Amino acid sequence: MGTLSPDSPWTIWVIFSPLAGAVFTFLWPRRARLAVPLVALGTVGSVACLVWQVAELGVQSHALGGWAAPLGINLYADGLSAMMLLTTALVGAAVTFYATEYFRRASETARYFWPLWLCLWTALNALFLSWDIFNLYVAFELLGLAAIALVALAGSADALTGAMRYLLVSLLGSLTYLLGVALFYSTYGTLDIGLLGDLTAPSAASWAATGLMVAGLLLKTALFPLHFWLPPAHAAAPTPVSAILSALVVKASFYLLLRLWLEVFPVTAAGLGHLLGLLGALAIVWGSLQALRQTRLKLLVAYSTVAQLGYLFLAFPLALSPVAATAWSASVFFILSHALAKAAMFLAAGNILRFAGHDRIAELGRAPYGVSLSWAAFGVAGISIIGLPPSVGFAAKWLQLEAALAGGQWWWTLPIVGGGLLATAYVFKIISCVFSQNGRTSGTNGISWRMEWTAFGLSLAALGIGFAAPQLLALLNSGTPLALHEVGSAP
Amino acid sequence: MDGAVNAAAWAFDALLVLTLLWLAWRVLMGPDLFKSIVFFIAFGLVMALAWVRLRAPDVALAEAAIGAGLTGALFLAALSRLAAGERIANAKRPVENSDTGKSTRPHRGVRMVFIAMSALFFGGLAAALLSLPAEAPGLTIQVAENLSTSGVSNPVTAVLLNFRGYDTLLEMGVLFLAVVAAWSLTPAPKEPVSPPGIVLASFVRVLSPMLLLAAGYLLWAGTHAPGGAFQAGSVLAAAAVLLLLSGKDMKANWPEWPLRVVLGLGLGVFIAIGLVMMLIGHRFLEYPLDYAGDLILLIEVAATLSIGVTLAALFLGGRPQRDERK
Amino acid sequence: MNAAMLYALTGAGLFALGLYALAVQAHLLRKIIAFNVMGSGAFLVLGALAHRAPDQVADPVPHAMVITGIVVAVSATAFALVLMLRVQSETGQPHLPEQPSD
Amino acid sequence: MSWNASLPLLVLASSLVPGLIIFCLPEEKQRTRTTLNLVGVLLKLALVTFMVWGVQQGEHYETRIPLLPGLDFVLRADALSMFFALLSAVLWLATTIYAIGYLEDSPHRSRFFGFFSLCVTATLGVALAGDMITFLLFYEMLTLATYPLVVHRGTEAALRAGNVYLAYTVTGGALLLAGMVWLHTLSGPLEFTANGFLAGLARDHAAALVAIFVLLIAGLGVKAALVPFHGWLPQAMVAPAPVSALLHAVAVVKAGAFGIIRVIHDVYGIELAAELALTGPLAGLAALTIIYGSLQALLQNDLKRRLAFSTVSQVSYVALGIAIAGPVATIGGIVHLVHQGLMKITLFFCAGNLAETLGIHKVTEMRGVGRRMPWTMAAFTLGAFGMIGVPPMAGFFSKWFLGSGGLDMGQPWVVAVLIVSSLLNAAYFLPVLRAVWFEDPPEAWPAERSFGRSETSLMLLLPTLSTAFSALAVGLLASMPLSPLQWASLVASLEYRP
Repeated sequence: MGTLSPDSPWTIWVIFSPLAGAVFTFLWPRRARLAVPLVALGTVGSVACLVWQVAELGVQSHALGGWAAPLGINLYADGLSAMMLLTTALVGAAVTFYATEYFRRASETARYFWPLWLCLWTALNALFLSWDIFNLYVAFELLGLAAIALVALAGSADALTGAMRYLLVSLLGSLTYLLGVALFYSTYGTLDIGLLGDLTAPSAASWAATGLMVAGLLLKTALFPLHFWLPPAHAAAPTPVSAILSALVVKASFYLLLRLWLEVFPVTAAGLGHLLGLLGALAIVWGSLQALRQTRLKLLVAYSTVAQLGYLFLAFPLALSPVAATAWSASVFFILSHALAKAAMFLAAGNILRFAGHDRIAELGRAPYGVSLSWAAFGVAGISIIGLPPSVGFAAKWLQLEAALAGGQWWWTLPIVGGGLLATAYVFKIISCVFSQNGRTSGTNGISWRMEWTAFGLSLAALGIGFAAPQLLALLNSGTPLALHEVGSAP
Repeated sequence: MDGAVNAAAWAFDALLVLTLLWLAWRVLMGPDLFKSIVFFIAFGLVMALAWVRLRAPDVALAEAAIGAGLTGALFLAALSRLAAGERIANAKRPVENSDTGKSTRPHRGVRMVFIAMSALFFGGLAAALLSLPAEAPGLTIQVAENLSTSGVSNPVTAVLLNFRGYDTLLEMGVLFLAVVAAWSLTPAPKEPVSPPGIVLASFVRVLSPMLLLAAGYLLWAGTHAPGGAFQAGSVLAAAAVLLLLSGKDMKANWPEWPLRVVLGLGLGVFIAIGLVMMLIGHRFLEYPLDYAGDLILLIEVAATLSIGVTLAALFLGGRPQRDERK
Repeated sequence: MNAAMLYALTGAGLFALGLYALAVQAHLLRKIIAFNVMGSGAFLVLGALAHRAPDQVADPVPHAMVITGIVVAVSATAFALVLMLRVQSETGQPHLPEQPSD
Repeated sequence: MSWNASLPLLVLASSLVPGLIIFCLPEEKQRTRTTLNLVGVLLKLALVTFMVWGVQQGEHYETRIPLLPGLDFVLRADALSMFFALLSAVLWLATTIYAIGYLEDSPHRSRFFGFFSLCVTATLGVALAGDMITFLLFYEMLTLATYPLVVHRGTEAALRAGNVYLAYTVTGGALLLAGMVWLHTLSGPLEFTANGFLAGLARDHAAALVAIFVLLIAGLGVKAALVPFHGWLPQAMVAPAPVSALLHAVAVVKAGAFGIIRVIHDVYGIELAAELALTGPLAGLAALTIIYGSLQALLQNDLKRRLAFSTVSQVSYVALGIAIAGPVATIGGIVHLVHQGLMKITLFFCAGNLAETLGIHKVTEMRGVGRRMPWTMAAFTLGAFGMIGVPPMAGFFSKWFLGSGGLDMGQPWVVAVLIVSSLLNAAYFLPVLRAVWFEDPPEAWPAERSFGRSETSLMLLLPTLSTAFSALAVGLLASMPLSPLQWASLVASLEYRP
């Protein structure tokens, strides 16, 4: 029936390749090492095909069970979904490759990594494709539980308390979101994002729903001052998990916020937009200062995530202008940039940690020479985090500055530019260890070339993908997901 | 006459609602954890009554079986394990950690702030609820129109397994994930949760077959009447939990892999059917009209088994211990 | 105002109560119970609102959603309890340590 | 991609690729590393020479890759870019040979030469950049590539200097970025165009253009060490001598000065800049920097710090020449890029020779060193005379053109600044020279190393002598075709086309 032809529903394969992999690796843990590369390949391949479809043919949607909305659930892939899926696939494939080496010594907990991670990948893909606010809740729970279990996999007291705190926050966020879903459904009688978008109008109920959903999602995205749970959880997790969490999981809740903001929420949320921008700016400053203060490498990287998340939120006020699409694009580019660079950073930090046996920054001097490629990865990823050209982080920063200046909100350039300076400070706090003559010569644990090259490859991708910015921008605008509610663009 | 019925109904509703709130308060704020859990089970049962009042018998069944029964059992098991863990901790450090069981409450002023915030939250939410238009938009009509082609006659089952089958599929994923996650954390505690008594054992011997029967009935009934895979699965799990409580050491005799297969079965069958439908030219999870009922039943049987075993496995609180013995 | 709305308001009340308990109770088991109460509240809001027009046939979609929600809740609860026991066995107590001030 | 389009990329690759390979080399593969270095240097020199010849023949070299909406990554060869490119390529040759000699047997050489190559790649990128965003890319790359060189020694002082260096340059980069984005929102594309591309905006956005100019010049002024953005330069003196030479003569300060030329000539256009009254204050700032740098140099006892403040002063001649906004002064400014480069690199090489051979770091330790190291000190003398502006040294021509250019434009104060500056130059160089040649050497040098019959290692001496000789030659042969002066006149004539 031509199911595998170019117009076949790759949306389905994108979700069910990793899910099938999760079931398989749970049933046959001993075959996991064989199956996982195939599963990853299948998932990445499906994503590639879907991205190609979106780029060439436009929006892809699939009415599950043959029931169209509002009765059924639609899967929907436009440029925004495609970008998120692509980011996830890139980081996911790299982390999978890394983890085959990281978990080589098969311990009892290590064998549970694969089903958990593949469930998480499923949840991410499902989240980026779902077009139904209740289905998103279920996908969200799948995502949260998988992420928390992965943190706890490290087994240390820090990891367990971090996971527990993460769990509490995650459940609270989900329930608040669910209450918002209840309000929307009982006001408009549909769960479909597209249909809701046509119906929503400012009213007490829809405002309450908006408030609840935004609050729940902010909690999960760890926007300052709701970030307290993130650094302990991200820092204490096993290295591949830290990378996944910082690179992808927090982005998923931001994606959802962005999606609902663009499609569902009543359009005139100007005050809320400015508030989110303000919190984002504070997150940049606070997160960076905290990162500077840290004495442990992984915590520093985790606080850097808090700071970098702040950039994403600057789009909300910046989009209240004629250049909304530019502002949103900047945020999506930040997602891509931060995903690649932060994954690279965490993997590099994990290599250094494993090599040196500790991650106390003050004692890292001279440790570098066994894992110089990891240090290089850290440095190159740092270029993206700081936002220097030609990285995709630079493209993001450029677009964001452009949105601020062209939109007549120049004051937002201060946190954008200042954040880059602070990022330089904390990145080079680490980089200077390479050159320092202080510290002890230590490190006996060999790090395999795979782990080093994965980190380095990711950092190079973050740097080099900036040259593909025009193509990515074109992909992102497929189906014009960002232009729907340009406030003030039309007279 | 109508007025009298109405007034009685109102009074009943008001009483129910007040009971719910009072129970919730006792659950949340009562000084003793064990009592709180008992109140929680009671709360779940009253909640089930509320669902009956709201003409949602399917939900009432699920709430009674899962929300009150299983969740309560999980809480009780966790509490007894907490106490065991505390005994170990206290044995190690007899002096310093003697008060770990008691929860420390924040300062009065802080509590007042939280009370104010919760009240504010409630006020805002209530205002939003009261502002809703009287006419409730919904999908009642669409469901009714398409019920005949769904393969089942119970509208809730039709929604769960056909119209919004994908939700249910992901939900099976969540259940599956919960077991994987629990197993990844720890091996199941070794000691039996409570010592079996003769009364309990004989009681269980009588009750278990009845519960199996009930599960089968619920599963079958779900196609046209309140019931379905989740309710049936939870009854199945209840039977398993009872057997576990009565000291049947199932985990010792059983190899692990059949357990794994059953755990993955519901999700696996669901995905497989969805993909097969797609490969023969339909949408994912789109059942051909003639086979819809059979396919749904097939999915439900697999799901029931998986749900039952999953919930029982979660009750055990960790992975089977076979691995540790080696 | 009718009976359904009364139940919806009760749901909101349960959610708020749970929220308060979540904030002031330190014991993890109590926090997890609080989540269950909040969840029940949210489900009640969802289920009752669908039913607020007096003479309508009950909308089955929210009912299905609530059943899904109940199952998700029990999964999360079961996992949370296992995690709580692990926290207790690692740190010796069923509380979270004070957040290191940042 | 055609030959002409790929040539600029090849120029960059000729140092980038060897650099990346060198990173991967084990420390002990000295011969491979040296070979790679020299092959890269010579290849680059050949390519650049070829392009210089091509540009003169009217060939058009341009690489273009889309980067962002409305913005391309552009590498392009024009008269000004080739002027700077050739300077960098030639001086890199000298510095590479010098660095190989200087770092013999020191640790981390693979790392050093790797970043060294990246640094030159970035400089060439700055030279060839055809639009502002490409310029920014390489400008930031230059920052990142020089940081490891500055902190190379890894001591506390080096790391501190590195932090100061970063704080200044990254802030500068951020200001530059802000200015560019602002400009982009007003003008669209940001390609360098002779006589600028902003004339159409002057009426509606005059105030914004002034503000942007301030941002851009502040951003560039950090690297060009304009007062008050010069603080990093004296600190960075902890770096090894070849790095100092590179920072001062070839790469960093030159990139800043070159950027100022680009902004005034090819972004604003000299007419618009003058019309907006931007050049006057810049000229004032440059003059202030010239005097201040010279005064500070006078107070330093550490030789390298004295040279550093001398750089602060001398590089501002470039900015001054451009800001006078007349054709003659512009020639003086542009040609000073080369002249100052040759003279200052010679002086730093000499300082390095003194430190390596005799352990001399302070001016007061230089008494009588002329007898111990006559060749080195001869080169030093040539460089110093050049700085003072003694004819026929190169520096004289720069000052001559600057002064007469100032008079042409009716700004006689320029001459006064030049005279004061030259007097100060003389005041901080001549006493040194007197001590070097006419005082008696001490009993023992601070830390002497023996190099057989030669006064020091030939790898150190030859580059020093050749750059000193070049500094003399470009002065003597200033009127020959293809001399830096003639080339600078060509560049200036493009800007001041009637």
